[in-house]
Amino acid sequence: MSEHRLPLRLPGPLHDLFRPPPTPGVLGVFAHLDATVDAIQRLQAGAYQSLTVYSPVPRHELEDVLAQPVSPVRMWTLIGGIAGCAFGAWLTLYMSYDWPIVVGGKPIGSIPPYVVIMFEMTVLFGALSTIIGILFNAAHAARRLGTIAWDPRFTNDKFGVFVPCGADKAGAVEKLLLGAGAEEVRRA
Amino acid sequence: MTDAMNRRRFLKILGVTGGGAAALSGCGIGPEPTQRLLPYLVAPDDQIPGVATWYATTCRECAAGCGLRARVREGRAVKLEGNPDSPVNRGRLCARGQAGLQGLYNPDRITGPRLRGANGQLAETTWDKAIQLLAQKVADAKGKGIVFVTGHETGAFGDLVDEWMRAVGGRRIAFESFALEALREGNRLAFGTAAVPHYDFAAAKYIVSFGADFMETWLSPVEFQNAFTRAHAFAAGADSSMAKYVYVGPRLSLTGLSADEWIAAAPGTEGLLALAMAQVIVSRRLARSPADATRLGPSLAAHAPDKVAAQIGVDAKTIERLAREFAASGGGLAVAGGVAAQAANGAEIVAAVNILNYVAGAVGRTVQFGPDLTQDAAGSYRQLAALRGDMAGGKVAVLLVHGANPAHADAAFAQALGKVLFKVSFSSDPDETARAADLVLPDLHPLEQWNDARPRAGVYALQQPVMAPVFPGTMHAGDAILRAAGRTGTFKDYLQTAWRDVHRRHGGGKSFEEFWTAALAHGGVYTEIATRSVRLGPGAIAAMGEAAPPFAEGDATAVVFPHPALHDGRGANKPWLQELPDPVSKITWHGWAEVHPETAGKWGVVNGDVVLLKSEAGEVRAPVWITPTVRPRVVAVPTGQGHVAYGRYAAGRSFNAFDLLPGEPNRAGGRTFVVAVKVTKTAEHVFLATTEGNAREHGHGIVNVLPLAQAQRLRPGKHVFEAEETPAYARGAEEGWAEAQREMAALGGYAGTHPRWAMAIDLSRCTGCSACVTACYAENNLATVGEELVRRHREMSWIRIERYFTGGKDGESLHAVTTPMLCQQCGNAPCEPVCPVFAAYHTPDGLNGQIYNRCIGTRYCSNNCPYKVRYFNWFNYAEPGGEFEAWPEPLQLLLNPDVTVREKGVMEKCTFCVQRIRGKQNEARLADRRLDDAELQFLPACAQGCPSEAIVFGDLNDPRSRVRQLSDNPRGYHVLAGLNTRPAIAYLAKVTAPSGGAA
Amino acid sequence: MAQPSGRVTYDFVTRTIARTLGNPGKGYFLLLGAAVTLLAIGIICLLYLLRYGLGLAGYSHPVYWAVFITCFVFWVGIAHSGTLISAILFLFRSGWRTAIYRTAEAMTVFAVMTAALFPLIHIGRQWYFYWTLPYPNERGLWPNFKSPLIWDEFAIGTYFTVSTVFLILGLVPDIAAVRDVASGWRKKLYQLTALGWRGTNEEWRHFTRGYLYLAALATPLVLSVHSVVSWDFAMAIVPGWHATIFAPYFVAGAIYSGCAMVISLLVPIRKLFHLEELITAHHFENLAKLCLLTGSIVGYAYLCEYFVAWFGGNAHERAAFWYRAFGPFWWATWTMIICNAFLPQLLWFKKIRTNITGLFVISIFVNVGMWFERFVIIVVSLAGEPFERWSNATYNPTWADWGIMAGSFGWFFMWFLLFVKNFPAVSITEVKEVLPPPTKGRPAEAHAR
Amino acid sequence: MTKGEWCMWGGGIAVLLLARPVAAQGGPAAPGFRAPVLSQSDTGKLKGPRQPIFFRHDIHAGQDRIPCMYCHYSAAISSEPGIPSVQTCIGCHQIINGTTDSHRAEITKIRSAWRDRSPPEWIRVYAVPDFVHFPHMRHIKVLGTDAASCANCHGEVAKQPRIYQVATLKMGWCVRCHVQRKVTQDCTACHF
Repeated sequence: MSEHRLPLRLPGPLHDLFRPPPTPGVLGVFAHLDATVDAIQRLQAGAYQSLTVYSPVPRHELEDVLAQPVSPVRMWTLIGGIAGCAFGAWLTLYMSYDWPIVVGGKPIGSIPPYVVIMFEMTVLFGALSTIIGILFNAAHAARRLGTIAWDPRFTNDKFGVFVPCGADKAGAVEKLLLGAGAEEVRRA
Repeated sequence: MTDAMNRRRFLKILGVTGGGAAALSGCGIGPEPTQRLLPYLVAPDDQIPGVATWYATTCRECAAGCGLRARVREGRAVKLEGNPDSPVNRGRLCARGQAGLQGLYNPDRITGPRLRGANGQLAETTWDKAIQLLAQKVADAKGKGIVFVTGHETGAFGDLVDEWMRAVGGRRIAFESFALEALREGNRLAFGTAAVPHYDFAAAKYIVSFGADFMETWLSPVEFQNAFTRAHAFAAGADSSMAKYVYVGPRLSLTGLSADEWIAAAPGTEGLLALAMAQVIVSRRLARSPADATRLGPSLAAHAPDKVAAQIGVDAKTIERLAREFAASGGGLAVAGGVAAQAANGAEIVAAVNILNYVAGAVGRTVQFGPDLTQDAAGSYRQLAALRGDMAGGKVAVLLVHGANPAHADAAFAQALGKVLFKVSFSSDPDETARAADLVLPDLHPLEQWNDARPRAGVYALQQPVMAPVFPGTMHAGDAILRAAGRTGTFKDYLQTAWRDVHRRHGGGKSFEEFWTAALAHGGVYTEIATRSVRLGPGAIAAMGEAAPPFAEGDATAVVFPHPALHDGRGANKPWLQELPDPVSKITWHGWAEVHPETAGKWGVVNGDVVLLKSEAGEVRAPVWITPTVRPRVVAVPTGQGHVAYGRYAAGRSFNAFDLLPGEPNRAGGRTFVVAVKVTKTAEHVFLATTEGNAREHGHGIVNVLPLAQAQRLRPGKHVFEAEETPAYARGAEEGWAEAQREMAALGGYAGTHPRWAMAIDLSRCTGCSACVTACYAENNLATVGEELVRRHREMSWIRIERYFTGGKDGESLHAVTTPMLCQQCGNAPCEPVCPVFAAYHTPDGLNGQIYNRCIGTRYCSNNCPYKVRYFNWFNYAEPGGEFEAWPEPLQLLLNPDVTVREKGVMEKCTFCVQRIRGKQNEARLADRRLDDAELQFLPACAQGCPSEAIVFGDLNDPRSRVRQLSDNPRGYHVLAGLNTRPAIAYLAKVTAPSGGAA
Repeated sequence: MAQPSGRVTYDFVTRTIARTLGNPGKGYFLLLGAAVTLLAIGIICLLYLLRYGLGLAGYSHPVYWAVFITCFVFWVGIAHSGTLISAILFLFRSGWRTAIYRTAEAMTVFAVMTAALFPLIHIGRQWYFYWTLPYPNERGLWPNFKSPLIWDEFAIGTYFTVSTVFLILGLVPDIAAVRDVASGWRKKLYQLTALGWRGTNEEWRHFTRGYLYLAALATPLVLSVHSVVSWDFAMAIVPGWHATIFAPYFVAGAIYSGCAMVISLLVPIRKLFHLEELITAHHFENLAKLCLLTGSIVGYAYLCEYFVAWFGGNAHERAAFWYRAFGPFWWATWTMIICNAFLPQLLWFKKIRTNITGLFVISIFVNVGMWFERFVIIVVSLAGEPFERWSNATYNPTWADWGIMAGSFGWFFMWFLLFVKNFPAVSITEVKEVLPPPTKGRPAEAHAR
Repeated sequence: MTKGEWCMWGGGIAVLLLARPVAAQGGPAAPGFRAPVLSQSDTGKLKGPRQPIFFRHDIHAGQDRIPCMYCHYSAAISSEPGIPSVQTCIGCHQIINGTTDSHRAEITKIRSAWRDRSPPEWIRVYAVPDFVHFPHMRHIKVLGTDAASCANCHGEVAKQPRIYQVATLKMGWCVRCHVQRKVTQDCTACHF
């Protein structure tokens, strides 16, 4: 299933990086949130690692059960913001003293008006680095996960759990997922 | 235009390199066009490219004969200034004089001789043919009536015409629309001499003007204004006094604006007032009158104040007070003219005023016969009326007209023109008379020709061409006449021959060549003439009996007055003058009718409503301008507009006030300009293009006025108006500011010491004449925008004259204060920090720089300017052929090459004439010397031109500079000082002499 | 909280919203045609303006800023409610925002795009607009960072960038949702714009966190932007401009006008796209309350201005406000006061708050009133010129002013209409978020169609 | 350039190859520099616009060492450098005929310009926009009047057979020099 993918052909090395051969495993499709949570708990109990959970909306139940660390995007925001503020200060002060021109009897490097620029630059750089942070982290995660099974219903109303596993364990996983209430299981 | 007159060709004629006015070119997109350099064939020894040459000549815009200096760059005259050597104007120049350039480069000038063809149209012809035809027609007409009408000619040209007319059996008459016949007649009545004396305003201690508009149109406005301010301006100190100035007349004119007291006498009764004052002086023995004055006593008794007060409309007490003040001053000067002298009884009014002067002992002191003005050269209306009769009767076969436009001033004359077989016009402007002519022989502009003028006895003003003719197809009328008369030589030879006579008398031992060269350099020869005494003539007493107006003040009396800028209409095709707001009404590009608010209420009219004024002679439709500066039931209308020809700026504009005037001369032989009219409101409405916003300044500190007594108490160092400058809570901010200034003074271009350019404007001297405005237009390439855009207040005038009224309510007397408002070059300029691209910034020498080529036109600076002195280029006024083109070919030749012509979308404003400052700095640097205060005082164009010397420029950081001294004057104040803008312009409060009974 | 009816399930939400993206009908093309026509009129007027100069507009001395800057502030103001609803209410966890925030946010982006045109149009030499940017150049000149116009440039630029990425970020999961139910060329479009979104736990983890920080950044930004716009005026010395209350006053006014505009836009959209079940009277009531609050702040600010002008005793200030209320522009002032301060007081009544037609009418009045507020502040303050009495002038806008203003509406609505027909105008994900999730006890199928 | 002119040029080249410099015929010998002999193909490669008369600065200023100020007489006193009048050219070229055909051909042009009273229209090489007011005299006052001073902006004119624009004349170029020499950087020094 590759419908979610950008309809682009990536050049060679990137293709290898982002579109590796499919990861073997089992995909369970759930209609109910509580069943999904239940399945995840059972899988975790069975020591299955690197689960991928699909959901149409972000749900705190899923976050809770997965117990993921806080996204590093916040560091991107912070660093971007500080860099922006510094850039704003540099921009205004450097450009003022580079060719000093007096206006209205005010000091050449007049901080109060420059605060506005510094503030705007803080927000601009912070926001842009946040976006880049999201893109980078999501892309990074996607690369780590490799090519895994997916179903277009996941963006509508179904939940999904993908368990990477070899063919040997696939049967057990299928059974476990069906037991938790999966509507459908599929091997990849 | 038929002649392909373009700049290239012009330059070729002169053999000029480079040059041309600097323009802020296009939108800066695309490659620059390839420029060509055209070298001189022979380098002229008096012209260096890039360096201005000055030529002295004489102004011919009116009869005053002011000396001119024309600034010539690369062969073209780009600026006119007063000639400091001339005793007439002492280096000063009025708006009309400044605008002479626009006559020179007028795009509507006739470029070559024209002959009326078989189809009735004027067609081009050659000079040879034209002169041959002229000579033949004149020869044919011998005995059938040949008349040459000239303007006010006082020099060699007039003599030449007279000689020619004598030779061919014709006659010359001079025609001036405002010839002041009554003045001559009144002097004849009173003193038995028709001479017009010299009025010594400067020496006067009390001035009463009976309608004489001596600062605008009367005799010698620049000279009189300059002298007047010497007497009237407040100097300083306790013992300082100033001449009180009273204006008498039904309408407060520009000249009246400066008055300490305005006596709105009923039109035509000015003479009664003068006689009543004389009666008081004689009967109370207030002055040492000449012995023969006593015989006036019995006749004067009939004019005692209480007997005539009601007729004049001024109460007897006031008359008595005026008489006492006049006599007590010990240097009274009463002048009569303008509206007063143009009433039907004008001559008697003048005679009455002469009597007042006489009994007060002013004749011989402030009224000096001897250095008489050559007003007799102005002719009289009686002569014109007689000519008109001859023409209508078929008694004139050939009529030649030069320097006059009677067809505009006299509708009957225009009709009678049709009866003349052959009409020749020497006008280079397509005026009404030229349009009716059969042969047009366009004269050179006065700036292109040789001539001379003798404006008053002892003054021989020389006129020399300052440049080659703009239109090579034009010819000096003198040359044309010499050729037509079959004489050899040029007019220059004729002139030199005439000047050999001057050389004989005033040569001072020099050879003629030396004498001539010196005269050219100084603009003429100036000699002193002794005064002579006059005695009361036999007509004086008889005249007193006729002083009362021959008419009763009717429902409405129309007073027709000459427009201060357009005069009788001769300035109408000069956009500078059209766009110059009338100093009183502030209306541009249009005529108006002044109506008192009370009268307007009665008639149910508002500003701009068109009323139909109907006199016995004709009618005009004039939009109403409601103003307290006119007496109730008087409606004042200016001449100047209503041309049917004369060029693109003049034709079809507004109404011709001459239409109201009777065609018959009055007793004095002059024309009557005060007529009874019927007023009818029409449905029409005109949106007046006025620059007036709010006529009252509501105590906002824009103008300040001090009564004389208070001004005399001022001590140096005490600034009466400075109380609000820095409030206590702002002290901290002040210190921070000062600290920042010290820091900046060490940075970049700001390091080191610099001058701080500044100005001081003495409102005691400013009369509101607006000469500075036109001077600025000329110097700084200001665009004229036309009536439609002035209605949207888009005029570009960097300096404007604001005319505020004070008083006039609740029985207070009405006063006017005029103030020039221009960029204040603030030290703490609000306009600067808001510009996003540093187009507005502070220069090290304290100017508010405005860099046109950096400006992107956000207009934020103007919003933040509390003085509202920034002007925006809404359109591309320099676009050739554009709808709003301000300088149609060849008018663009007057552009100052030192000043960038701004393109559309750019903000501009007063720069303190930074190009002149830089020019002076360059000059000083080349000579390794420092700038001297004396050469800076009147550096900017406005200061240079100001006839009252009200504007002084200089370096505020120089403790000895005049501007510094004036800025420290206790009368000094900054406009809107409370905003902490720290302007570089200090205004000195106006001082008024007491107007009530408190004298 | 939103109260969706029982039949509103995840699937219903996806289908309802995806349905709005179907092929448009005649009505849509009529509207789009009208918008493009207006835009064409604006462009023609603009071309004339560029050719002949700004003089074609109604400017007079000293009214050097007029309809164009009025429109600029008006559109910037409109742009404010979008980010307020999407960011501030997000931080405050107001659930009711979910159904309307996308429209508001799109409105923000397009309003900023519209607003940003005006400073470019109104400058005298439009072709040199880039001189205000701090780019290294041969002349070695930089812009003047002390000028509020440069602050404006930075604020508007930042606001446009941030609100655009905010809009796009929120759109990604929704586009993925419609991608997976769409077909044809739209599917291609959505495949491209969904950036490969799958809804994995990793994606959600970064997305939600990033979204939160963006909201946190956008919140002070939205306050700063209109503050900066207000400083264009407040930093000047013109009486009627130079006031310390301008920043909060303008921000409140901006949100006020923005909310009114959201109502004006949502009412027809809801009707046209049959979204009555997703956007309910409850949403409108909340918007109305926001209007009431900000409208009252604006009314209070009006009061303050006059009070301070009188109480401060500054002659210039008094003259300015006297002129404003009783001068030749009294009609503009009173239109503004009635539309902005008095009319919204009707919203105290719940009947009116929940009457959608009534709300729509009031919102239009508020839009008109807010336009006049800017007109009064800008034009009337300048025309009254209380410092230099002589420069007192009048002002009459011309066809160029009106044409370009009409063009701006065309420009805005063109983009808005294109957006609502091609991208989910209601957030699919966030509407789902506030729904009870399908659980075994409450299976979705039981309620589905 | 017309066909006839090409022929004339072609003819001139052969003579030019054999020609001796004018200065060598008398007067102060020019030490060092000797203007190159230019062939037809060389003129095509020369930088700068083609002028109505192929006036060689390298011969006049370089080889003959005529001071700049001899012709550009007003540069030290005016903002304009002064383009020499035709009279200035004729002053010398009444006597000096040129040594080669090509020189003579050019000198004939200036003589006929004088005779016909139609000065040649030079193509302007150094131009600043109209909103820049460049005072030549202030710069010469500081730098001096010798060729080396002029070279600051105009390059080594004495070695340029045809004048071409050496400096950019853009604002940054002006400002850099002003900053280096610590002279005014005020905008209104040039823009008003």
